Amino acid sequence: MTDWLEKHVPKLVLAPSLIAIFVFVYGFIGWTAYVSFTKSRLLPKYDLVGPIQYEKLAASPRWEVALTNLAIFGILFILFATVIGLILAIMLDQKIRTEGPLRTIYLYPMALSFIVTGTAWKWILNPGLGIESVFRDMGFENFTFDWLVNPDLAIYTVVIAGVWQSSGFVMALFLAGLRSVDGEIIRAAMVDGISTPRIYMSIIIPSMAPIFLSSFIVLSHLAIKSFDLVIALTGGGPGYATDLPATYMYAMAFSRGDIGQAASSATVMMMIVTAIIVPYLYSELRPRHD
Amino acid sequence: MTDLSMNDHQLDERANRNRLMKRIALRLGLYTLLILFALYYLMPLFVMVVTSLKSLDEIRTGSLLSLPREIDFSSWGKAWSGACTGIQCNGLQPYFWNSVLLSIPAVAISTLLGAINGYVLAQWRFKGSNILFALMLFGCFIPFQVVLLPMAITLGALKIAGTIPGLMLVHIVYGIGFTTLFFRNFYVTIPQELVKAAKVDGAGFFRIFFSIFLPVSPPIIVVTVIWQFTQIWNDFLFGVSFSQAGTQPITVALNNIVNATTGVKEYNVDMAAAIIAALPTLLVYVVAGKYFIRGLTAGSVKG
Amino acid sequence: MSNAMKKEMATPQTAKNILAIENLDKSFGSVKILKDINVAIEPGDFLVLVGPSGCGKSTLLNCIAGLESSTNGDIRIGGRSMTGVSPKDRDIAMVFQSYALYPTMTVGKNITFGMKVRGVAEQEQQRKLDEVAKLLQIDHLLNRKPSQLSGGQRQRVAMGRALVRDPQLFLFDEPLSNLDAKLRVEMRTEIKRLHQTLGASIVYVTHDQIEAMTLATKIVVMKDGVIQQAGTPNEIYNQPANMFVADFMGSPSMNLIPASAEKQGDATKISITRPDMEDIVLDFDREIEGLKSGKKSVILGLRPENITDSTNQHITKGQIADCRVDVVEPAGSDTFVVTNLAGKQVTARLNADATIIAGETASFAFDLSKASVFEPETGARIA
Amino acid sequence: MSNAMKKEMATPQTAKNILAIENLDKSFGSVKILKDINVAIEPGDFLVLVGPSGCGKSTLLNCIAGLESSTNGDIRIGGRSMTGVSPKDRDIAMVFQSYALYPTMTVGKNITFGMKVRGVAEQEQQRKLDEVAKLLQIDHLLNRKPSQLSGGQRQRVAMGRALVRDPQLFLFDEPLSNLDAKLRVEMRTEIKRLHQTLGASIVYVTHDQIEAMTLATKIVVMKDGVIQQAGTPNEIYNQPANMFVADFMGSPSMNLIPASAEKQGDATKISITRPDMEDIVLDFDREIEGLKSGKKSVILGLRPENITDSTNQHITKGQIADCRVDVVEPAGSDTFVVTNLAGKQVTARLNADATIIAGETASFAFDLSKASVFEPETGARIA
Amino acid sequence: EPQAEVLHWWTSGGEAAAVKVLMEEFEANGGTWTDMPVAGGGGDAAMTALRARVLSGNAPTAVQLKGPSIQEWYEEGALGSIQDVAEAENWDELLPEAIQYHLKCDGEYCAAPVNIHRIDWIWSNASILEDAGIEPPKTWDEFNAAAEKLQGMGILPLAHGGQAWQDATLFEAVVVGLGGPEFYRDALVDLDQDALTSETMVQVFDQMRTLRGYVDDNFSGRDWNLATAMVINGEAAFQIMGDWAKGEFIAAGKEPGEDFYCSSPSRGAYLYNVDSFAFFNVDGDDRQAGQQLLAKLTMGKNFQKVFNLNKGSIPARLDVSMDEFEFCGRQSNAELGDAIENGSLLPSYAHGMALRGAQAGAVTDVVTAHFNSDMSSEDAVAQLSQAVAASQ
Ligand SMILES: Nc1ncnc2c1ncn2[C@@H]1O[C@H](COP(=O)(O)OP(=O)(O)OP(=O)(O)O)[C@@H](O)[C@H]1O
Ligand SMILES: Nc1ncnc2c1ncn2[C@@H]1O[C@H](COP(=O)(O)OP(=O)(O)OP(=O)(O)O)[C@@H](O)[C@H]1O
Ligand SMILES: [Mg+2]
Ligand SMILES: [Mg+2]
Repeated sequence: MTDWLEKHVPKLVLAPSLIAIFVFVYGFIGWTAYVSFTKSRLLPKYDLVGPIQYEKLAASPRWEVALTNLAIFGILFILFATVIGLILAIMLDQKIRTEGPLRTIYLYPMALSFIVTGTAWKWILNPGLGIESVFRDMGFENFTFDWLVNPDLAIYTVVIAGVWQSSGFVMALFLAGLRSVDGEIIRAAMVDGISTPRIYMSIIIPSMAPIFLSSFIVLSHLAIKSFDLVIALTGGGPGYATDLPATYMYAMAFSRGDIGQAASSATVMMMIVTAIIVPYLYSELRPRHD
Repeated sequence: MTDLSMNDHQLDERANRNRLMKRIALRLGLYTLLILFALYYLMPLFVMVVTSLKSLDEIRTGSLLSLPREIDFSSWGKAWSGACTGIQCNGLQPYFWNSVLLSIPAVAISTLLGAINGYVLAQWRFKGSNILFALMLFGCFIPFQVVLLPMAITLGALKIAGTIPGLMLVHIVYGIGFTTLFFRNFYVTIPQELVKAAKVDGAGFFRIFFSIFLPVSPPIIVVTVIWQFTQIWNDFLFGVSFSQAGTQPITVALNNIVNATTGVKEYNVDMAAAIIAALPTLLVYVVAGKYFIRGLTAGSVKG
Repeated sequence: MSNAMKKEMATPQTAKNILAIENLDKSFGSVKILKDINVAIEPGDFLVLVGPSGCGKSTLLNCIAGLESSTNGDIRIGGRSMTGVSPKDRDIAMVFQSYALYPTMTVGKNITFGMKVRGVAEQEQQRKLDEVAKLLQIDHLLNRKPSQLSGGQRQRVAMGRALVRDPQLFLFDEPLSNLDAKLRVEMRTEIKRLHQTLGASIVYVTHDQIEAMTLATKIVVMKDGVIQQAGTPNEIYNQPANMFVADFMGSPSMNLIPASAEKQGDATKISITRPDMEDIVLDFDREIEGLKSGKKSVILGLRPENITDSTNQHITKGQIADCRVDVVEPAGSDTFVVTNLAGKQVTARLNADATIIAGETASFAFDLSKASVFEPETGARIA
Repeated sequence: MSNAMKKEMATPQTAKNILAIENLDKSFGSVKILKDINVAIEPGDFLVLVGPSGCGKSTLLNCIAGLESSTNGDIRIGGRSMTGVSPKDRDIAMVFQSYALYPTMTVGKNITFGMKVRGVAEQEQQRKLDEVAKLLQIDHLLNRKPSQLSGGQRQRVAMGRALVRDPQLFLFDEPLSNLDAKLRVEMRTEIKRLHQTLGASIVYVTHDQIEAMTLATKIVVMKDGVIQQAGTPNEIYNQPANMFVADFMGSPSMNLIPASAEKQGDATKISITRPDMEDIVLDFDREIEGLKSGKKSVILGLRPENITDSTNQHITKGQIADCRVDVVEPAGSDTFVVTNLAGKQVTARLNADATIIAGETASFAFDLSKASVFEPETGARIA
Repeated sequence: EPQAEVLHWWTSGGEAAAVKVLMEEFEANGGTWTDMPVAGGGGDAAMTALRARVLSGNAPTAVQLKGPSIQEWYEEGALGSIQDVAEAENWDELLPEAIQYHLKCDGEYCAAPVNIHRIDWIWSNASILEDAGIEPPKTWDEFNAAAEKLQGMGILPLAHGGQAWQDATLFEAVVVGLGGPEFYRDALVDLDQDALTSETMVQVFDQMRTLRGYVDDNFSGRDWNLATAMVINGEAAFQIMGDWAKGEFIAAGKEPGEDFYCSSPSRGAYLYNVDSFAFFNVDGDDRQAGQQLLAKLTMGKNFQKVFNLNKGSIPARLDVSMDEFEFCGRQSNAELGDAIENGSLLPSYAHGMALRGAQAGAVTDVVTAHFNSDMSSEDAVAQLSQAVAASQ
């Protein structure tokens, strides 16, 4: 008995977390998938009616906008957050005297929720209140920065704020990565006659592939989950020009009282997540010889 | 020395000077860029702080981005203990303590769970443990809106709906994925021989964990605690859905102050409240930010 | 492996064996790592497992310690079968390559941790700690953390942790490989001395053959999970069972020179062909297995110390030959000279004061009394 | 350091020096790491820097490479002062302990990358790559990534990267220390051969004295940032400037035995006191500095190979003494025997077939013709 | 002892003061009031919380709910009845019939009203109008004329916040103003396809496009109160917004009827938004007693008066004296009476009084998409009819 216990302690210890994950993640995903085949409105109902919610979803122009936005937002957000994070990390890695304070400044947006910063961003980006008006007051009469109020461009302001919030974290990841690059490689390259920019471009950055992957995963899940950002900044507007799947799903479930529809959109979202995450998990966890 | 080598010397000197100038120019450019970025990051905070220090009249009439004509701290006091979050007008204060009560145990428990899970998954692997880890990780990526309704049903069934323990449970469950990830990646860098040595020494699973692994974990504990604390403290969605009167966290109160629908808006109080609500997390970042990078370097990044 | 030896290994089950391993197999998934291992040692034996990296030495040690379960076969320690017995109940102590010191505990705590876990009385712990610390000369380090120690000091602490246990069997997994050359030599002597003082039974893994040779009372050479040869250091060094063992043991390693053996009446001649110079023909005074008459391709195994300069006074006549010198490596106590025979690099060990110049021709003396001869295809020893 | 040598080192500024370091100091913050270093080498020299860990070898190498700036003093490569010259313009190549291969590039790219950056023509790159790959026998590996190579192969690639550069000066920082013992010996020979083939000028860091002895044309022994001795391997081995060098070079290291020297007429006697046995008294045939007459405490330095068993035929009479044997380490090619003289462990090197048993008494022959004698207080050589 | 946990989103200073009256009365009657405020998104956040509470079997005792969602919750079986109180207090007499309709579930009262908001107000800056010589507009034609004139003078005619619900608020005012009460009812209450695709609807979208021309470029995402501030500060002449906007004027020290005007473009019709407390099924005598008491007090004369004085709206029960109310409040009350008589008292679609969430959402999606792009009115009509059909 004690032997058995001893042998299985690790599994027993893992069990509570696993059970929780199975119920609260996989159980709930299953529940959602089930509900997506019902006509649930205000509250969930459990009579199956077939894929009508998905048909509705496919026909909805708003959902289409949401998906397009996710693509635009996702790509730009990941791209800029990665590039800016990387640039900041590289710059901070140059033996900067004030690294401590600067790092904190770049990192702090992570600490704030968008309930807090949304209003400030809304003002800053609003042409009548923020940057545009400040520049015009300064005498640049023709300065225009009105993306927030332009349905075609508003989604890009969401990118700006999103990048603001997340690039610091990416910076931290890359900085940590840079700090763990073998110093001898850099020395070797220097002796090899390679200039510093070239060392970064050709040697260090390619060797940080795993960090690119990690930050891609973190960022893509932030992109897919993005909700506060849109609600606080644009409320999905102008019109529903900045809707994302998460806000669509939320609107359907909670303001429209159309849980069936919400569940179907949630299921599609989960499929997108799966498509991105599963290859990552696979590559991360396949047996390695280390 | 001959003339020739004198010339050499002068050439050397000039080359040296050129190199020096180039270096200084480069540095200058570098610092300029860094500061520009810093301004970008600080802008919203600047707007918030400045607004919180203005009077309402000045906000109505003046530019939102200009410095206050007169510094007025009254909105801070009001946000802390006088703003209306409903019928009561006690400011953020009571909710602040709810959040403290909620986040400290939740952070502690999820960190501990992550530590022990990571310990198992890194050092006590068994058949299928990698797949289990993958399944746990996937939990990190589930959008929270999706789980609200089934979670409500479950909490009801568990009879902890609307209580702080219930809310804690939610945060712990959805934190496990990340905390486990952090600790696992940290612990895989520790040689397996340590466990073997301790086993031969006669120590068991828990003994090894508490005596040997936990004491080496501070760097990664810092990362995890920062991460979890930020997530839990800033959470609104779970907080608003799974609390009831008396257990609402600070974000809900902040939201009640900031997002009043059909009332008169007091932007200065809103901003002060927003900053107050963010102070604990800001503090954590300022104080522990250094260890954050260090911790990331130590474990959670695979280089 | 000779049949006689095989038999000896296959029936190790006598009462006096402190460790007996019978027909042990070990697989990870579908990969067989250890294949039919049979080993036995008596109390006071110092068994060294050698073999190239990845051959399964650590795995075997872990099986003995109970840190890995074996797939097949039996392990007995002190006559007791260990199947299902957990590491802590096996009465063993183990020292690891990375020392595996508990990083947050002081040296003293590191050493006493095992006793504390087992609930040994405080006083007794202290007594043993003092004893061992004195023995290893680490009494002044007891309050330091491992990170504040040098490599050699860490190594001592790791040994101390094993010694306080006073177990039936010590297991060492490459305990010296993280030390620099100098320290390694020192610690080697120390371990040897400890073994002689304590009379402990030890299983010791290394891939350094010098360590193996100097420490062992018995050596097991492994390759790809299979035992190649087991025997005393002398047997292994002078009568390697096959070319693998011959090549693996000894530094610089044995020269393995393609040659042909010919029976000329009673005498056996071994000749080495050279493209640019005349052949070297050497007398060989033992029988070569499978060579009744005529000619046969063989591999001649000659240790560097058996090729010396011709001024050496041991050498019988007729065994001297001229060779072109490729590289000269004066090593202080000796000079190693590399030349080329039959397309292979051949190393000779000369006196430290030998005056020899790279690129020139010098005459060497070949001592075949300790030579080995191998079958080229199978690599097995035939003389 | 002898005065004569100091002088030689202080004026290295001749045209033919490929590397000249003058009065170099280097501090990290307030800690002085290198103190007044003076070194010069000529084209084709193989300079080995040895010294214990942390003595500043890598720092010195980095100063030469321009990876660290020196605090004081001058470094000249090929006669040109290197002050302010960046590493890439110094016309040097460097090989690192961890090999520092670019992890994302194939072997071929690793080797040619430096040329590519310098804008060498594609064809020329290919030609050089082929040449070097053939030389190092890595032509079949050119398309692999570093992670797919074994340690020895990585080492070769790292060398290849240096070789294609065809620089004035090669720098090696412990290039072999990550290899196992066997491979280390092989690669050592390879490097030696390369040096002989290419006639390159090399500065090579190691803390392995055998490497130093076998490779160097010139050795610099450092301790705590100060040069202890500079000279040929033979000088360093046979005439160590002080006890530190004596102890550091050679494996097993030189026995340093407290003794007393006495002038008896023309003859000098060295006697070693033993508590449990009679004193050993040995004839010494050289002058001891500072010993005009009377008695003097000294440290007698004797290499293990100069203490052999008494059957050795070199030995002059009267130099044989009995000692109790503590530890016997048969090492295959030799047998090392540890005994105790004047409270110090003393190692003797005996023939491989010496039959000697730990715990018993045996008679040893002491060959003092190569002995060193040191001043006990300063450690300086006095004979 | 009566217990009440009340979920609502009245969290701003004025609102809080208004509900506080109810709490004080409730506690004066021996009850214990537990406040559960959840603001944000015009009640969206509160609805999220409510759903979670109901699903976890832990419904609040009373919830700020309104319009068809009361019926929706009732159909889900979540609401209880307060018919006893209603009968005892004679609510049928005190409340306009149109409003009773919203509060009854299967003929029994299940919710208690607190106020009536008027939605279709045009707020105007008095001094601008005087300078331009314009009367507060009473029809859309007048509005357009006035706006043209103001634009000619370089004054921004309309302050608007580009959020979906504000677009919808504008839209329904246009529908009722151009189409009249019948058309409004057909189109936005009954979702009659003929009405939705009619020529009138095209004109409605035309007018929306016209209004878009009166709005500044930076309207998008602007909070309503910032738009109000523009009128207050004289940066714009008009805002179309519910009567809560009045609170901003008054807070800025402006006097109704003097510094600013209120007028309606609805030609006698009246778009209302009635906030009410709905009572959920709860366990325990104390909580049920709390529901009864709360229902009674909510309809109490005193509360109705004080609450609405604070809130800017007018009492739901008709017999409250309007003496203490200011100019616009009195006007609202008077026009309410007229509308009741003409049968032109209409539920606001934009504020969730006319349609269920999914349907209202579908309409709003089209309205806001049209307003924020250059979609043609015909396309908008076509999309509207399609979206509405899909949402049913
Ligand atoms: N847990 C494991 N799962 C799968 N394969 C393993 C595992 N542990 C070891 N192996 C494999 O078993 C073989 C033997 O490994 P082992 O560690 O015993 O070698 P070793 O002889 O100790 O080598 P070294 O000298 O490098 O320490 C190797 O090929 C290794 O890859
Ligand atoms: N960047 C640095 N800052 C401060 N001290 C340093 C730095 N680099 C090296 N040192 C110190 O300088 C001394 C010499 O270091 P160095 O690396 O040159 O030693 P080494 O002789 O190469 O040793 P090893 O054999 O271990 O490589 C050490 O004491 C080290 O701690
Ligand atoms: Mg091993
Ligand atoms: Mg070094």
